[in-house]
Amino acid sequence: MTRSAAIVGTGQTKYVSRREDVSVPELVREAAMRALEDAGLKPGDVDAFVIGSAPEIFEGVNYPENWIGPALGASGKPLMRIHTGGTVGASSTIAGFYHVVSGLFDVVLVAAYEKLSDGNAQYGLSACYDPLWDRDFACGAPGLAGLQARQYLARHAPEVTEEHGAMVAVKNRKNAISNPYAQLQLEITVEDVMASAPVAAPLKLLDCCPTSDGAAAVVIACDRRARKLTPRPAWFAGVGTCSESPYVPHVDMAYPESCVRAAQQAYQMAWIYEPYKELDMAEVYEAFSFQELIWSEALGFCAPGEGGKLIESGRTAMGGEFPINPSGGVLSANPIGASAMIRQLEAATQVMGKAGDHQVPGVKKALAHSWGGAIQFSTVTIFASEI
Amino acid sequence: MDLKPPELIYLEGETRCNYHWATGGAVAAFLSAIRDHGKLLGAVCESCGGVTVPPQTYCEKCGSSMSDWREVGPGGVVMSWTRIADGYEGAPLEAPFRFVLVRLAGADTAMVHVAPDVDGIKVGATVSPEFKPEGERKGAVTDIRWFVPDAMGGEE
Amino acid sequence: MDEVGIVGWAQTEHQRAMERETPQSIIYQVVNQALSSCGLSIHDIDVVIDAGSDFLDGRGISTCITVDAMGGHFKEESKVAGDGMLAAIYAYMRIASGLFSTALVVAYGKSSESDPSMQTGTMCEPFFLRPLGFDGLAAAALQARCYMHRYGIGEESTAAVAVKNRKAGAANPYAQLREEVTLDQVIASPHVASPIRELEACPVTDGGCAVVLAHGDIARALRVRPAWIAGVGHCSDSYSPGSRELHKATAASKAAEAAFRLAGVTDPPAQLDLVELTEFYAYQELMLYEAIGLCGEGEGADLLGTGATAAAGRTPSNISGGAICANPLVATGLVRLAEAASQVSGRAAGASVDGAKRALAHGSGGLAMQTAACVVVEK
Amino acid sequence: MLEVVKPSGGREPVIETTGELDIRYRYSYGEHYDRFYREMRDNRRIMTVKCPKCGAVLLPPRPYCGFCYTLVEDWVEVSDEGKLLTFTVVYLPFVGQPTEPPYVYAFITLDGADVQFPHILGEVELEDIKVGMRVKAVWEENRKGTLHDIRYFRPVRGAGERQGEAGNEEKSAGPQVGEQVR
Repeated sequence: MTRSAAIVGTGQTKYVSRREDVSVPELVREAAMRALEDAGLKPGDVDAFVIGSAPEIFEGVNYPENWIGPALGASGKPLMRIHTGGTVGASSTIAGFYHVVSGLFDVVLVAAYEKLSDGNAQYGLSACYDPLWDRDFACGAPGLAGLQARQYLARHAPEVTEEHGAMVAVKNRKNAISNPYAQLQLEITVEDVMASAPVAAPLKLLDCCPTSDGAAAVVIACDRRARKLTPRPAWFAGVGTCSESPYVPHVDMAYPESCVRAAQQAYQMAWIYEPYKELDMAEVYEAFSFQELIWSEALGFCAPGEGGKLIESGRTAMGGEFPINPSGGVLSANPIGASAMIRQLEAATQVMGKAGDHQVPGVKKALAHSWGGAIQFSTVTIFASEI
Repeated sequence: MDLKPPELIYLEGETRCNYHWATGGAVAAFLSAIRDHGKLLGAVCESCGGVTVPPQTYCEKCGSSMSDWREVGPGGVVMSWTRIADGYEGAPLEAPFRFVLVRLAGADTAMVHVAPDVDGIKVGATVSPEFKPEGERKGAVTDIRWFVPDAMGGEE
Repeated sequence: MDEVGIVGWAQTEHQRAMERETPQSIIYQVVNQALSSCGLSIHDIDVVIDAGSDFLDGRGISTCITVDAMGGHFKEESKVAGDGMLAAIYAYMRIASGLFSTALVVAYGKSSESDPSMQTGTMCEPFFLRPLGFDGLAAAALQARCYMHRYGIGEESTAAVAVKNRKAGAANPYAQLREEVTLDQVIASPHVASPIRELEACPVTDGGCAVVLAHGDIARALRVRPAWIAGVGHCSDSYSPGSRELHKATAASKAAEAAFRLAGVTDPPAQLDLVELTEFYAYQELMLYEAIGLCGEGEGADLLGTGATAAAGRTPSNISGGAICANPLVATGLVRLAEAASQVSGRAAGASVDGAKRALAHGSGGLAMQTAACVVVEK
Repeated sequence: MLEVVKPSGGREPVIETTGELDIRYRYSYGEHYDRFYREMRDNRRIMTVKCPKCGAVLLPPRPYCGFCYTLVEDWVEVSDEGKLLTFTVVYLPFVGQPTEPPYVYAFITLDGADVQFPHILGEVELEDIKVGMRVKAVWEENRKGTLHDIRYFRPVRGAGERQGEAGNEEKSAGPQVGEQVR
């Protein structure tokens, strides 16, 4: 790699269940203009654009980037859309990273979004199942996450219990109170979660993310430009992605190997040997409460089976030694196509010291994680204050 | 009879979903103006000054915000047209009909709409919209029934 | 930027309907052939970049079930929406960064599984175009008339593009339509949307394509002649057809310009030995000549008339037969890249351009060529 | 501001446009799904492919092993009985859902297979479902060549049943989760 890249500006919209005042392009534009403003740039300063969104069926427009691009000022410019399911927000940022480190472009705007209220989220997710195979039993994302949670609980009982999942739900909703962009900002208890309606057992309503309208955007610049644009860019220190097929032997949703491998790759690139010690915080894609425990194990924050102990210890809460999801995570807002980018954006913002009320003091290295597909795509991005 | 069991070639399936797309301020104003006033609205770009019809809150050409409205048309000039000879599912009119690209008076962009299949629809011809009766308008672009050539006085 | 070569490629023998093939079986076939064409194994591949279309596939995130067919299991893998040429450009970025040595690019489309106009009809936004039943063919027809009217281009010129490409396609073993047509036949064919005639329109096609890219160090070590990527460029124009200068292929011109800048091409007619263009409809090829600088504005038909873009001409265009002879949507542009690479590396399967050293490949997307992606390849 | 920008007659502005997508597909089974579903329909058995390299018995059947990237050609029969890998009880209803909740969605590792088989459970009380329990297919009499040719999987009741051919008898079992709606 002949040059480095960094995030120099970020923008988000307030995540809500329905933004009835804006169309899809306008929603994305809102986040993109905020990111440009944050970086002190105008649309004309951008060399290339990347857009990320989850399945087109959500908003019902094919090749939506062609419609949205002009709202970002991309007319007449290079524009590419990435489309990798749940990981797409992160995959798009990663594509933006390669746009820059390839040497082709100096300043790239990456935007990701979802406007789930325009369509039908669970139907859209079920359309991801193979019509020739398992579509008839499809139940959106909760069905799959329910299978995952059960596999995880069954393996680690009695050390991990349903209450441990509930603790994640409580922690992240509480964290969200300090995040002005979060959708669900709730003071709830473990009892509330346990008593909430079953969705896909063992998942209960409060174990599940909401569906959201929202967009996020980041501006990525090459090292030379980044240093001029902001005193404290969030440098890409490690990037790893890994895909796996759900149809190979011994698929393990409770310890997904794609996540383990993506993390290994990112750690290697960032020269990280002991993630829990060397990283200062993490934003992980927990669309369902148990997933924070599963990812904590797969990312090496704790040993397999110790996810329950980790949440119980309070070390991953705000004020703990290793806060996870200070933003409130996906449990507090899930505009699907943007959610993986929001994890990166939040991690980068922590490194830039601009996270406001949910800033973790002194963050130098932060990790962002995402998953997608049938728990088969993983991305890990590590941001650092220095490179 | 000893018939071989039939092979499975195609599985019939469908993707079927309902949408309610939020229009956003500019589109809402345009569609409301058609419905309530039978008028056509354009938006003015605060940077390049171009008038876009139908309007957006952003300028497609330069990415700037739109800051003002202009009433445009109702008439315009045909920039291009195509004749659709055969009907298809979802067709806006019974075939044959035409799609037209019309630049409305006062606009810097052209809009796509439909027209009857008549010779008066040609490049450079002036055309006018024929609105549906007020009671039938729903706040959709199809509240304009079609564009008809002025030379024909609005006949079909 | 590190050097990147195209070392292997393969495409299917495109057909109207591959009724016994699944996306997976098509992909597995072309990937294996592309790998063996350059002597690599799937285990040598660092990253897989694919292009597909959910609406065409009738599945959301269809890579969920095709990632293994692409050899993407336990690999870096990413999916680009749009034409496979964009996936190739992303793969190029990965290797040019120096972080990856090899990349596999895969694109496929099975248009036979749904209504052919659905793929472009759903590209229409919901407020102004969708309620009118608009689609890609209608948008192209409006563009064709804009262009032809402005420059006084007669229908025999666009028809001649179809005649030229169908003649070329007859010699291409992968083409779907392999019968020549005459000018009279084209002009006698009915309008599908005036002024576009049936024989000027691309067919509905099932097919796929895979391309293997390698870092310069690897490419040189292989036993096959690579086609070097000298420049890449992509561009997206305004969305609404009425907001564009519809008589110009602006996106293609900017994409080509970017690719030329990297490749040091300043005089395209003199420096390009052939071009592979995505002409979903015949008139587009004429507009594209102008966009990529083979001739001046409005001179596309004149250039065609001189025979310069015929197989034996100065800059043969679509010696493969182009999209008019096979249009495996999503893969159509990537096929252009594979064809261009096969010409400059001297590895063409069908007709070849003698001594070809440099070529431009172009991919297209959106309503009336809203988007474009270009790659310049060299011997 | 222009007067026409405001709605008249006390009407609300047009804040949304409604529409429907209805795209019809005909998905090619391909040779592998064709044979798989014909075997289920005509012979009431589950046939699939085995990788010649790693030896894994794969599901669903297809022309290659995703792990080894090897061409697979050999077909083998796998049991219609196996072990429950994991399950979830789906309560969430939504428009267009193929199976009406509540139902028990499960991954089953069939005897002789190395990849999970997705299906639903029936004839079982929720509190009795345990990961690792043995389950067996209950076949439909009238089979059409879909996964619904198996009505559901039910618990294997005793050790003796495993050897016997007891898969297809009707059991009255009161209200059940997992009833098909179509």
